[in-house]
Amino acid sequence: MNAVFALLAGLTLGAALAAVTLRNLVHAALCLALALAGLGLIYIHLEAEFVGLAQILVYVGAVAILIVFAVLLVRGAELPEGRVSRAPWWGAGFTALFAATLLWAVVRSPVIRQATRPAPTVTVRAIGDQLMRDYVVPLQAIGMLLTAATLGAALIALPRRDPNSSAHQPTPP
Amino acid sequence: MPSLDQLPLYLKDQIVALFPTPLQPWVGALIAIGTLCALFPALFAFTTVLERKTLARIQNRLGPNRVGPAGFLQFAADGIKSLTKEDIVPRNADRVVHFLAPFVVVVPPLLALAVLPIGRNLVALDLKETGLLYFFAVGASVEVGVFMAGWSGGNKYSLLGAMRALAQLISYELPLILSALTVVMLTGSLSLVSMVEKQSSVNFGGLYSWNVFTPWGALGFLLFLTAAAAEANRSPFDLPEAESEIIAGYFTEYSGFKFALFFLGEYLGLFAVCGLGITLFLGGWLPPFTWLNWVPSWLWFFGKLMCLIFFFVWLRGTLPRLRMDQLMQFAWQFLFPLTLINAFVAGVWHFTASWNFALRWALGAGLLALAYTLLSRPFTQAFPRRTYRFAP
Amino acid sequence: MNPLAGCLLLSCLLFASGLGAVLIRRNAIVVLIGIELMLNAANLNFIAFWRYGPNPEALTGLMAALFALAIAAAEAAVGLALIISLYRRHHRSDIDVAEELKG
Amino acid sequence: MDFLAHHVWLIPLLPLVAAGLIAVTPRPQRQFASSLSIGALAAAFLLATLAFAATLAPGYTRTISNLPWFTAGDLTLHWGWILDPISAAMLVMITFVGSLIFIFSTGYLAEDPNYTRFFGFLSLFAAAMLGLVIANSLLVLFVCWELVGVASYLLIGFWFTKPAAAAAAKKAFITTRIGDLGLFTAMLWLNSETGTLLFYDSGRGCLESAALTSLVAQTTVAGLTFTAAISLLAFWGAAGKSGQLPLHVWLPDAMEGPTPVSALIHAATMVAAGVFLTARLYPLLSATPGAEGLTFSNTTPALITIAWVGAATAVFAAVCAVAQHDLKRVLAYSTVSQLGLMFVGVATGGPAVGLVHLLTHAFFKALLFLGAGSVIHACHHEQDLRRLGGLRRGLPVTFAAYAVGMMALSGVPILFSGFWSKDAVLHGALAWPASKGPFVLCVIGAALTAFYMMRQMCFVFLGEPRGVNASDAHAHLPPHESPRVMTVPLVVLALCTLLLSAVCTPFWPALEHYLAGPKATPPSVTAGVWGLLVLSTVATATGLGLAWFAYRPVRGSASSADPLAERFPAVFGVLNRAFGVDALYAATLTRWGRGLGTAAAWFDRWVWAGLVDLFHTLGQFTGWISGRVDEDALNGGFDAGCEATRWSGRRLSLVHNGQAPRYLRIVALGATVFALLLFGWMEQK
Repeated sequence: MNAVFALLAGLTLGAALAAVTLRNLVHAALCLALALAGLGLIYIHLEAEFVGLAQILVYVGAVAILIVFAVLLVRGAELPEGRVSRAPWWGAGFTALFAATLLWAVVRSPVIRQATRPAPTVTVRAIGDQLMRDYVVPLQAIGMLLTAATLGAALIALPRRDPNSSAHQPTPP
Repeated sequence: MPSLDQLPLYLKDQIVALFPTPLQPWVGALIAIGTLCALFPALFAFTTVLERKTLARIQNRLGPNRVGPAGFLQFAADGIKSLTKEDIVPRNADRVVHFLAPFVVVVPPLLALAVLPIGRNLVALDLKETGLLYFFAVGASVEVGVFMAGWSGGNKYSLLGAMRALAQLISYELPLILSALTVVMLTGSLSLVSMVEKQSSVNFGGLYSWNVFTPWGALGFLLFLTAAAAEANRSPFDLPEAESEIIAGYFTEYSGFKFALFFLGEYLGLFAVCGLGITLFLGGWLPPFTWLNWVPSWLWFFGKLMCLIFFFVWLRGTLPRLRMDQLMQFAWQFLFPLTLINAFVAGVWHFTASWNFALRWALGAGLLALAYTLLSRPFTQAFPRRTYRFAP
Repeated sequence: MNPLAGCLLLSCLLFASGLGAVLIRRNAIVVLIGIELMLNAANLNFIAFWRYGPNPEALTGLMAALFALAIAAAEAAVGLALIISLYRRHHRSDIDVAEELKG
Repeated sequence: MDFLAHHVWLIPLLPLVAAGLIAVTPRPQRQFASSLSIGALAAAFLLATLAFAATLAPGYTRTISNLPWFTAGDLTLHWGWILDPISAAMLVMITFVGSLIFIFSTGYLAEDPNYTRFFGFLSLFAAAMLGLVIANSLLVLFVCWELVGVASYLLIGFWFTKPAAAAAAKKAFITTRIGDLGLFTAMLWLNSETGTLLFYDSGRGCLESAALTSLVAQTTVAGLTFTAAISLLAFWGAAGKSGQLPLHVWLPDAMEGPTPVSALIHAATMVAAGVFLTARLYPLLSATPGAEGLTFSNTTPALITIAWVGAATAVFAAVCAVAQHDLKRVLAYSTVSQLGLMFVGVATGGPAVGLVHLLTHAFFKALLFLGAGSVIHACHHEQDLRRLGGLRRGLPVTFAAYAVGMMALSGVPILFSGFWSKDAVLHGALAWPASKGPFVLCVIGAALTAFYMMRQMCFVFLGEPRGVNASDAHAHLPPHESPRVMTVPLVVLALCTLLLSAVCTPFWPALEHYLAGPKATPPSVTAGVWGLLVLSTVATATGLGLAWFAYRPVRGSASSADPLAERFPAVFGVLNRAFGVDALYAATLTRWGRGLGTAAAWFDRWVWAGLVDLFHTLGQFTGWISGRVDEDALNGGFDAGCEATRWSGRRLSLVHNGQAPRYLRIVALGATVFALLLFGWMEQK
């Protein structure tokens, strides 16, 4: 655990906590982007440059933008209702329980006491070879999934041609 | 005595050698950072004047002509003005985000410029595995800044401008990346340095084999330029800051130095994307012919950069602005499929390496011409040829 | 304690904060943000175990992380579309307005 | 051309692809559909010509290419293609005549709304028929055989809104299916005995001596060898397809289809498939036990049966044709009669003799049918002989072409190919050692053929206009010559009919020699040949003369009555109803079938239903008993149980309040418990 990692971890964790606690949804989304970018930097720090940069490209460039778009489309920058759900203490309790379980498991785990090995050298070419050879079926499946997700998202988000539910949008003359 | 070509590197080594050994890597990095942070903003200053004068020439006016010789010190006057102006933050604004946005817009292009090889052995950050991915990842961060600027102002127009900018950035990022991908495919590496080196083989007549001399490269360069114009919010894709519709777009609510920072960010983005185009397609710092090798390599890079910038200025002075739906239609129905087909043709080019050069060229060009004809049909049909009638 | 422990602890905390958002917050977008955080916490584990695990040459962790990245992107797109559709129907984006499955 | 010989499947592939494309073509794309199917068949014709040229090489026997299709247990089935003189000649004939008929159809069906579909069906038929002739496996042949049956069904019933057409299509399909049963049984038997369905497989095929030797060595009922029994079953199938007695009834009715269909399917190609099958299976048909276990002879029981059935059909159908009033029905009966003649040729003179007649007949019968189509088209779909007349003036081209076809069919000497090919059949029958009966019947048939053709000629083309053409009342237009697309195929076919005679004469029997293969001895011209030529000429002249005498046009008279019908009304009536075979079938087979059905229904209603009713009543009784027990004894306890379940369900459903947060909390709790269990278990280890 060195200083760079600690710095990045603090940044990431702080941004993540801000993302889930802030009242303003746009702030929350921006903090999420920051947290995920920090995570990308941690990946780079862990010698996974390719994944880290892909993480930044995908999350900061696409997902964060998507979320702020959604926030603006549902006019939810400021929360009109209460911030928390109907029974927050139950949720908090469960969260604490789960976090405690995980932390306990990590602390008791033998892997964190083993000696680490030097960083492997990974070329992008190796990643490409693996993707195109051993992982070609998952790759194709992911392609199908992304296509289906694109189409599905477009279909779900399309306004229904239903006169009853279109009170808030102008009806064509 | 070093050659003129390697002079910057020599100077850097000399300076670094003055410091104790443990500090040397840090000093080297600082020198590189400092050079980038000085060089490109200076180029920005020069470019603003150049752009104003060129536009004025196109529009039959004089342009800036009061400050300095032939008005060339106009940028200094502008800079002093923006520094001394009052920095206004609207009451409705989200102060934190409003303050952060200009920096989020300026820093990523500067970071992106670091991986561009501006001369032989002259690159601030040589990422051997992920250079191009780094460029795009950092470039994508600008979008967040644009949104922050547009949203934080609490102004309808700036929010509209931000939305337009985001839609446009996301839509044109795809053709931009896909047209760059062809070069990655043919180079087999994401390193920008090795992309330039790959183009340094010499053809007949001492001509360097720039990627733009191949069918996929020629079309890819054009597609890249189109997408780059959109990414840099340059005319005819400057809808996000269409002053006749939404004032200044997403930075309407900025004034003074922050406003200047947005301008700087835009131009740095333009430099970065033009530099990338040069690296990918125009042979980077390579001269066109071997017998021109005596000209320093960094001069070639900046010469090409100025040519491209001049091209964009010319474009701005010539073309009218598109409508939003036309913009989107163009991106998704024309550019995107054409870049995909271009990538396919690049693959064909790769696998026909053993063929006769002319035959290979004809095959690639024929495929692309066919795709172009088919894809452009809806557009030519939607906009029939106009006949102009002039007054006698 | 080795560097892996830091990664695992960070991942635990990220996951817990995501889970907290999902369980406590009411707004659907915040819930989605929480889900993204949880996914990324899992991704961090993939990377960490690849880096410090017994067999980094196999690239398994990297591959899993890349695929998880793509899946998370798809999930975000579909989730946001669902939220928008929910908003259209109920004019609110709270997660508890969708209760048609009440038993 | 070696490539084509091994890839002869390309020829049927072309029309098949065309059919597939037309199947997905929208109906208004008429031009596209017809051009596509004509183009595909014309291209197939070019390929077929090339393949034909390849077979002309001296010493050429056959090229086969087999490939396994699938394996089920011990059984491996093969695809296989064969290119030998028989299939090459058939390929050329089918593609050539087919192309002409396709072209003719564009004119004939120009106004039909289902034009596109028609060409799809035609292409499908052409593909199946071409596949049939190149099949080197009885299985492939059978598949194509059934496909041509389907195409024939679709095309006869093309005007399915007409009840007669729909009924005729059904009849044709069912009757040929009855025949196919025989072929199918033959196929199964052959496969179980020889283990292969390939005809030729370098010594292992079922038509090669090893298989035949083992087949002739075994006998079944009535002392028939296996070959004879299988051959008879196969001939049952061939008789169904080729309309031989007693399965001929469907063919005259099939004339309800469009005339180009009648020309292509029910005259030139499909009905000849039966003859082709006997020619293809000839080694099987003629195999008989001999000195070294196997010898070939043309007096096996199977061939004797075929010869007699063929000869009987030839005379029977010719007699029926004399008394038909419908233009196309006359030609249909004539086709049946000629097919009988071909069977006689195959059985007595060998496959080459039968096939020569098949080929010449294909040309002139297609010509006659297309001529009839042209007449029908010109006279606004009037087909009754008695209402047509004097058309030679309105339709000169059709008249000339029709006259060529008529003379070829009648057997007018020297110039017409029909004369020579028929003569070859008669020659074979005369030289047949088993019996002279078929020969005599064939000569009678020839005379009758000349008679009814002359009769038809007199009615349709000679004399004065009558019926629709004469009465001004509904003369929409005077009869007009058909458009160029219809007359040009007629002229081409007429020329072919004339030219083909050059290669069919006994003086230079090139076609027969080619078909018989290089090993056969060429037939020589003997004194007997001259005598036979004279005899057949006399028979033809007699037929023509009698018909002229009876039906010669009387100037100024436009009587629509048939002189023969007036003279012998009873006989004519019987003949007109084709000896009442249809009525006989209706009275016997159909009625028996219906009776069987009624009996089964009665049995069903009274015996089985009674049993069912009995059980039903028993069931009701036990139900009543158990119902009482239930109500009184069990229900109280059960009701209490139900109430408890409902109560707990109501409590439990509170968990399902439809709210995602609660579900998510439960999921989280479950995950926590699971994680605790998992880690606890790992700690234990």
